[in-house]
Amino acid sequence: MEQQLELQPADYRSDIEPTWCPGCGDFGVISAITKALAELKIKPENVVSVSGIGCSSRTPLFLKNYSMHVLHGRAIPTAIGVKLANPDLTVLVEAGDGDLFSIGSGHNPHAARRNIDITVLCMDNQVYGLTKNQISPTSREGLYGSLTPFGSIDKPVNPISYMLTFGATFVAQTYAGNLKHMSEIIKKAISHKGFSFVNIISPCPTYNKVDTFKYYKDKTIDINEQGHKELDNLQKALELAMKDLEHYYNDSAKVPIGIFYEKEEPTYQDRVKEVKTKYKASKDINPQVFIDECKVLPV
Amino acid sequence: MEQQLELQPADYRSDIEPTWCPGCGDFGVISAITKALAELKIKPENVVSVSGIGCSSRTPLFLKNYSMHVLHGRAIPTAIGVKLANPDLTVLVEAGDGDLFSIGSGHNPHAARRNIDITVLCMDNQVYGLTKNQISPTSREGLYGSLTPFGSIDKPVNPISYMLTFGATFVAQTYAGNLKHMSEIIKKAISHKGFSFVNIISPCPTYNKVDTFKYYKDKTIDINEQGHKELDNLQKALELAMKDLEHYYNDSAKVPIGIFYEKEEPTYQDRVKEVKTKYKASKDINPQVFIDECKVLPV
Amino acid sequence: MSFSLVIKIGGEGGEGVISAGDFLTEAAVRSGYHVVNFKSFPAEIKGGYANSTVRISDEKLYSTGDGFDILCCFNAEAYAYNKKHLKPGTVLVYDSSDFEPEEHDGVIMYPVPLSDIAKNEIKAYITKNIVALGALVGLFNIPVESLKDSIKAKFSRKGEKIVNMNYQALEAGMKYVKENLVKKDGFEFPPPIGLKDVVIMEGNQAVAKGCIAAGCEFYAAYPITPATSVGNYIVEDLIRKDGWLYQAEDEIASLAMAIGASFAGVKAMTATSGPGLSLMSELIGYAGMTETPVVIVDVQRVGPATGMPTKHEQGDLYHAVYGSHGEIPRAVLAPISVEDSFYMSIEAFNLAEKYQMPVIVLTDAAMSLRAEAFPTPDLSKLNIVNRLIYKSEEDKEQKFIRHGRFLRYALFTEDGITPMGIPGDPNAIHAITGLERQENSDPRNRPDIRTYQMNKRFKKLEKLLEEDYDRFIEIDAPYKDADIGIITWGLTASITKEAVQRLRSRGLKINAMYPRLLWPVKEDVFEFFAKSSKRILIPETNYYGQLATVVKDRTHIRPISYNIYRGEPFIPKEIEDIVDFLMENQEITEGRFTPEHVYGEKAYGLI
Amino acid sequence: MSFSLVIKIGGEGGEGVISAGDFLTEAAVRSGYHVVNFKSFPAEIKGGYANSTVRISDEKLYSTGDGFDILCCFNAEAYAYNKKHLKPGTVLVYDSSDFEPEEHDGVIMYPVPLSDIAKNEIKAYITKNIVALGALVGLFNIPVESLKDSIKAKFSRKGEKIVNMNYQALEAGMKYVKENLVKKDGFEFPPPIGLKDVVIMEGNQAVAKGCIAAGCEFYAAYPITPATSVGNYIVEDLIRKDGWLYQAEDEIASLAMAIGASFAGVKAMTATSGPGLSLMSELIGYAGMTETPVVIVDVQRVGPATGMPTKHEQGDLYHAVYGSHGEIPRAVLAPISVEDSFYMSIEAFNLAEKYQMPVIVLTDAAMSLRAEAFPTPDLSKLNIVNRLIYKSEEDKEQKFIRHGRFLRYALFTEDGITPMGIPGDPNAIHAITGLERQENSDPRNRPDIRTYQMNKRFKKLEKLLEEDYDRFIEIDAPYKDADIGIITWGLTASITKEAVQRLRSRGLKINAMYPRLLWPVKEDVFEFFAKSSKRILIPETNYYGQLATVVKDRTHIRPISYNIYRGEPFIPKEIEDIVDFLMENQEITEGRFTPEHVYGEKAYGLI
Ligand SMILES: Cc1ncc(C[n+]2csc(CCOP(=O)(O)OP(=O)(O)O)c2C)c(N)n1
Ligand SMILES: Cc1ncc(C[n+]2csc(CCOP(=O)(O)OP(=O)(O)O)c2C)c(N)n1
Ligand code: SF4
Ligand code: SF4
Ligand SMILES: [Mg+2]
Ligand SMILES: [Mg+2]
Repeated sequence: MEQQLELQPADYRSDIEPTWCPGCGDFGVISAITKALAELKIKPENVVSVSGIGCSSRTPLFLKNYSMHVLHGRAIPTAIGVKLANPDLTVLVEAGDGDLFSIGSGHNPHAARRNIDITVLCMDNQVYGLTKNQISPTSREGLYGSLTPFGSIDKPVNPISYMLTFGATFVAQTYAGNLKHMSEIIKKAISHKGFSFVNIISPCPTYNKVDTFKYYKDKTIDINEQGHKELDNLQKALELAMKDLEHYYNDSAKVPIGIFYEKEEPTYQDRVKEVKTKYKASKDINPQVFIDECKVLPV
Repeated sequence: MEQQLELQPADYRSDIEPTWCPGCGDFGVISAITKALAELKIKPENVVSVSGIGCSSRTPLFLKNYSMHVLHGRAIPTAIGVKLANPDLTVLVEAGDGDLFSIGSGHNPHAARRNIDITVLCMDNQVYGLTKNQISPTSREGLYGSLTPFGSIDKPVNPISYMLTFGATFVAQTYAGNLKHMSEIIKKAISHKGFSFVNIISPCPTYNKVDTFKYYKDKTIDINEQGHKELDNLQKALELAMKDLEHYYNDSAKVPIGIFYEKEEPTYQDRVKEVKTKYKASKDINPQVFIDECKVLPV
Repeated sequence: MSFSLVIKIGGEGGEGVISAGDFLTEAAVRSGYHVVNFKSFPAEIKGGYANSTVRISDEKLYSTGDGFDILCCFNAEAYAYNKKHLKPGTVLVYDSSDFEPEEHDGVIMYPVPLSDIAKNEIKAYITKNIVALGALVGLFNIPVESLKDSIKAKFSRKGEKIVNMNYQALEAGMKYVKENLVKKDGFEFPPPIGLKDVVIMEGNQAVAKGCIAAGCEFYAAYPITPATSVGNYIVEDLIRKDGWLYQAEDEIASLAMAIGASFAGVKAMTATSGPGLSLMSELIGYAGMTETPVVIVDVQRVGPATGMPTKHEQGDLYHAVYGSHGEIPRAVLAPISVEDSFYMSIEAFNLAEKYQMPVIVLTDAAMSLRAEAFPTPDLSKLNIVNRLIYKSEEDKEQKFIRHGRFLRYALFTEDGITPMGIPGDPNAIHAITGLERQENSDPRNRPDIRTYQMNKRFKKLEKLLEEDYDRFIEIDAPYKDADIGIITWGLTASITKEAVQRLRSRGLKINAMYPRLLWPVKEDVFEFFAKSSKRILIPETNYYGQLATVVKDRTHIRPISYNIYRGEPFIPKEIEDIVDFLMENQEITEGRFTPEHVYGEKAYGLI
Repeated sequence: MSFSLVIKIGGEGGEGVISAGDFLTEAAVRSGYHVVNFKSFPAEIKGGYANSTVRISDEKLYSTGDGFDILCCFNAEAYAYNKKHLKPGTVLVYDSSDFEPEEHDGVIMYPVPLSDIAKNEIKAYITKNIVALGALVGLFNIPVESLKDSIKAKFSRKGEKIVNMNYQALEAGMKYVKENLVKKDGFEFPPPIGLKDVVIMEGNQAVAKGCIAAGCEFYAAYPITPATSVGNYIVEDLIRKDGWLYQAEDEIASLAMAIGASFAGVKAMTATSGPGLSLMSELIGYAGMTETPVVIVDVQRVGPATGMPTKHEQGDLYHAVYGSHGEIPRAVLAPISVEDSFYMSIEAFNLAEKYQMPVIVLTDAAMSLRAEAFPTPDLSKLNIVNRLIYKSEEDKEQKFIRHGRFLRYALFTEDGITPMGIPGDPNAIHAITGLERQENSDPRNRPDIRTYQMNKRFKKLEKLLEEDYDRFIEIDAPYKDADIGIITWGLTASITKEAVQRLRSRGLKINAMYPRLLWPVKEDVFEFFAKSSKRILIPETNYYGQLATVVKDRTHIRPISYNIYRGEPFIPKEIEDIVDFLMENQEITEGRFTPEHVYGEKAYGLI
């Protein structure tokens, strides 16, 4: 691998052709990720992309950084393991709405509240793509799925308000139809020290015939441009977040994109460091010490 | 089993002696549950108590109704299965903070947002009791646990705001030191049609030396008495909920108990009924019909 | 077999390859033929090479054969994948507007500009597959009226216009070959035989129909290839029958829900594939420990981990039999065909309900998609078993009540089976728990009680072996002293049946045994069979030889394992080949073998 | 053995029963004796019957023996549980302020008002257990200075006052017996031998120390009895070594985290018990499929489901060996003693790192609490293995780079082992995936590639059998033609060692084999051993005979299984008894046996 003075987005792309359907929103997302990484000048060898299973979760396989394509729903705990083992790495989770909010949903609160310094990108197509059309936790009511031929009767999950409630210190939403916005948000998410969550609306033209690029084209509204600037106000962020799904029920409602919340707080690693300082932690300690402590010593 | 005109709390108590430590908060909780059931006149045979694993999760074994002492973290999905199979049953989940918010935390959002008509009672001692003293997701920062001898460095979970965010239609908190309040709240929770969640502060004198009866004695404040009456206002409920953990950081802060939120909404069962009506569902249909539909029929 | 034809259609996924095969399959059934098909497509959503192989005959079929007689290629990729199998006498029909094939000695070539006809004549590229069917009709005299009926049945919901467009496409294909090609091959359909009383189902559909026939009322689903379609097929039947399918948040929740529903008194199930089965391990143990009936269908795919999600393997038997910590009574069933999938699904519920335990049904990715026609099942003739429910009025002596407590886990029944109490009944109130417990469900750690309760649970399997086992074991052992006795399971059994016919027709003395119930095992049934054969061969599509392990564990048989693990089922010829190999190597009496031993090279089968 | 004494202390959980046993244990070690103990308490937090058995000798010990010489009862319940084991010659010391025992022929009784002395003289009921120790010292001449040292070591952190109070309690007990009782028994400690270079550890502590010695830097934990204390013991050592223990939200997350940490280049582990192991099934397959080193310790408890959480069973071997869908290379280790737990934990990391796969270590509830003293391990003499890491400068020919891609899953190495790339290295960037893949990690469905990758993964186990297997197998086969050869594992092996000594001293020709590596299996090692014995006996504390299954699967041995599943370990006498039974029944050459066969009644062991 030759040393490059300037990193280009292409330097983060592997040579496998994405297996996504033509028109899939995830093409946009991968472009935004590589653009963000290049602009942040993070070397590919220092990035670890972690995913679960799904169309979206294939992303790490199309990237040229260290990648773990794990099991369905297990991206976040795996990413935590990576980060704890080597805090110098930039750790990204790239997964789907089903992966993160259905089978994986038990892991979210704990990563968020501990403020573990990873960046979670949820590629939200409001459907299960890879398994060929079932409703996902973010599917709107009425959406058809192969197991719900009568149309979903479930209230959808609101990823933004979930993550805010869990204590994520960076929460944003962006849209696969807007490369510039996406890459800017992803850049900020990665730069944020602490747990960052970005929900990326990334349409699935093959199976979700409702939440399409056409649908979102004029629906999104940039909340930061619209005046949401007091980013460390959780209450406000939550109020805004609550409106995220309004468009499902109200034709004139907009879909908010932008940063909902951002606050600098001690990361898990910061706290670990404090503990280790107290314990005078050192890689150099000879483990024989730990054995000898089990001797029955004279008193 | 003789027919009784008036049901007494004792009619819901099995003859096994609880194995809890003297002074455990869970004694109060079980009294409140039996009191509530007796006052609601729900026959024991029509109640199914479901739990996971933990000191608290032993509760169903000490009750004389139908009981499922399931596996760690699996009370809610099991309870859903019971309720869907027989909507006439009163289904209660009686489990611990660890069971519901650690290993089981992936199940909560989906039960809540679907408004499945079960009642979840979280016996929150802010610690793992049964496994002898580890921090739980609701443990305050600094709490000692056998695996965290340096004191917890994690921000605790806020069960109330979680469940509100997930879309629970009844959310309340009560306290094992206040039998009357507890049984009243549990009664309302059971009576509520839809997903009800009650967090019950239930001290563990054996392992949690901080969050004790003594600590809570004068700390709780009844929010409904204090004027929180507009119970179907989610925004307000959330604002109040956010303050639930303030007492960990601020000595003068109170612990809110009472009903945070209550709203009548169509339950999952209501929606199922609609679908079934469309499909003209009937137990009487002969399944031979379904087989015959696979014949290659003349066109 | 007086008539047998294998037509393979290959092309880009999404171009109608699979549906062309399905039309052909259905039309053949309409005409009264026996038919079996095999479909394969990539795990990727779009694109990639897909193919459908349809075998048609006037006799019962067990496999799609060794290769194809007629290959129909929609594109160059399909041709590239298959050209090595083009042998003299086979036919290649191909889209000449897309590519030109190489020369192949003795292969009969029919160029048809499928794309051009679809685009230019029908003005709908999407009809390319129907044009291809038309060409096949024209060339091989496929019963066109049946094909039209199939097209009509499929498209009538979309309106007459669509039906007619497809008819046109069909006729355009027929017309093209009539006008432009000269028939040079000898493949020809006999005239249609006409409709018989059969149903046509895919494997997962047969599972769905079997479960609903067994009385299933609750199904908890979490999507996973290749199991999802069991749910797709059952969901509306379930609703119509006043049951419900619940899409859960994961597989753990699914099984928990099914167990909850079963406790509430309803026949309940879930279906998944390997990854889901792994996740369910702990709850499988719970169902066994609490003696709760539940059916778990595992449509196996290639493992471990995510593996190859659309591909065939028989790799989950270990987990089904030995998985989950601790020890529970359970049954593992494996149907060998689509028809069998229907009946074994019913049996799964029968065993689960009778013995109050989890029953795992193992099918696989290839079976899930395979279509078969078989005689319409008559439910009134089938045995449907329901659980033993406590009825106070039948317990005059109050045997199951002690100190006012219901003895859910009473130790005094001879067969270990004790009546279940169903919520709502005031006389049978009780708890269930995963802890070891005494008769009235109270947790207990006492060594004696523990031992008695373990014995109670496992006694049920002894009863099963006595009362139910034999009907699950198909033994086809005409020879007293066969050269080789083959034991195998699942789809491999079906394929082996054809190989056995061929071997016998070549004069070899081959016995065969096809167990559908893989656990528990009745030693003497296996050993009785083994006595009739000099050597025992167990072919399986997995690495270790998983049935071989079970057989070695529970019987004295020392089998010869034959293992492939390439993600595809066996073809009958491979079974023939390993038998021939063993006939030539009489010194081999046991051990594990792979194609490397037989073919001496690294040639791993078909693509 | 010139000196061997078994003291059992029983009473209410929480009354200091366990710590009294621990003091006794430590004091004995201080005096230079060999010691082994066994502790048991209920799963409930408070109350219930608890007991601690301490065996002391001047020779190496393998078990706590068959029963007790001296029973010390803190309350009537403990007496009730144990009275059936009071035989002539045994001693009963009891709290005469709490209860009066019945008459027992030949049993020597020493009433001591433990509670009264603690309450009235020491003014601290909590010291009752120390008073009891004082009584034992007075009666049996237990080295009092060592005991005082142990008390001091334990309480010195709490201040001198507490230490003195306990000294007083000790002396009060001593004084009481001196003044009020006449010694009527013959049990007596020889004078102290003095400190040797030993460590004293509990089973879970030995695991923790072994893991840290192996270089473990990351531990993901989810609490579960009886595994939690591995974490308790390791957490501070880990921090001091700049590692970390993370309390995860569940076991699935734990293993995922350990795998993530391992991918990032760190030696990583998790520890759990059966329920957790079940939950980890899918990820165990993932570790095997992606060839990621990881160590999983399973401190077995009684299953299935929740079972009996504090009780002993060897019930998870099936799941460890055969669990998870699909097939992966893995190793399963089972230490047979506390000392062995230390060394096998190191070996677990060695195998995981060398072969890049998951390694499961099986210990159990009884082992977890058992204390043993053993020679202080010298880490400088131990072999610590680290994974093969890709180093670009060593790959001059760029064999592991193709088209600019790192070949994580290269197929050309002879042993199947390929170097790992560690994040941060620009020359080894790659992905791992649970999908079947080609050499450069790209997912592939091709039959040939699938087959090659499967072969690559399993080749590693062949190397293991060649290079590493033998040192895990302890064979003690002095006889060319033994009557019985015993094969067994885990704690049962330890107990069997004592039984074998006794049997041989009675003139029986008994060979024995104690494998620590239970998977993979080297057939010829087993069969070579089996040749030396007429019959093979496999005693296990589980229902089916799980090692027996593995042995039948992988070798030609047809063993006799002897199974108990009551939640307790064997006692040596039971092994003697089954051997005697087999000697009397020469016609038995194989099959499964339980105590019912031997004792002809439903008597299930000790409580
Ligand atoms: C344990 C397990 N269960 C189920 C599956 C099947 N599965 C694969 S992807 C997927 C859902 C994908 O949805 P999402 O995460 O939204 O990704 P998308 O394909 O929509 O991008 C499921 C259920 C699996 N691979 N593993
Ligand atoms: C799969 C599994 N993991 C871990 C355990 C061990 N375990 C039992 S209870 C418990 C935590 C209990 O905490 P909580 O739910 O708060 O109940 P409490 O005892 O505090 O009432 C744990 C970790 C288990 N039984 N099963
Ligand atoms: S199915 Fe949907 S999400 Fe998957 S690749 Fe196709 S368009 Fe994208
Ligand atoms: S340990 Fe705590 S929660 Fe458990 S029974 Fe005792 S007091 Fe209650
Ligand atoms: Mg999706
Ligand atoms: Mg708790």
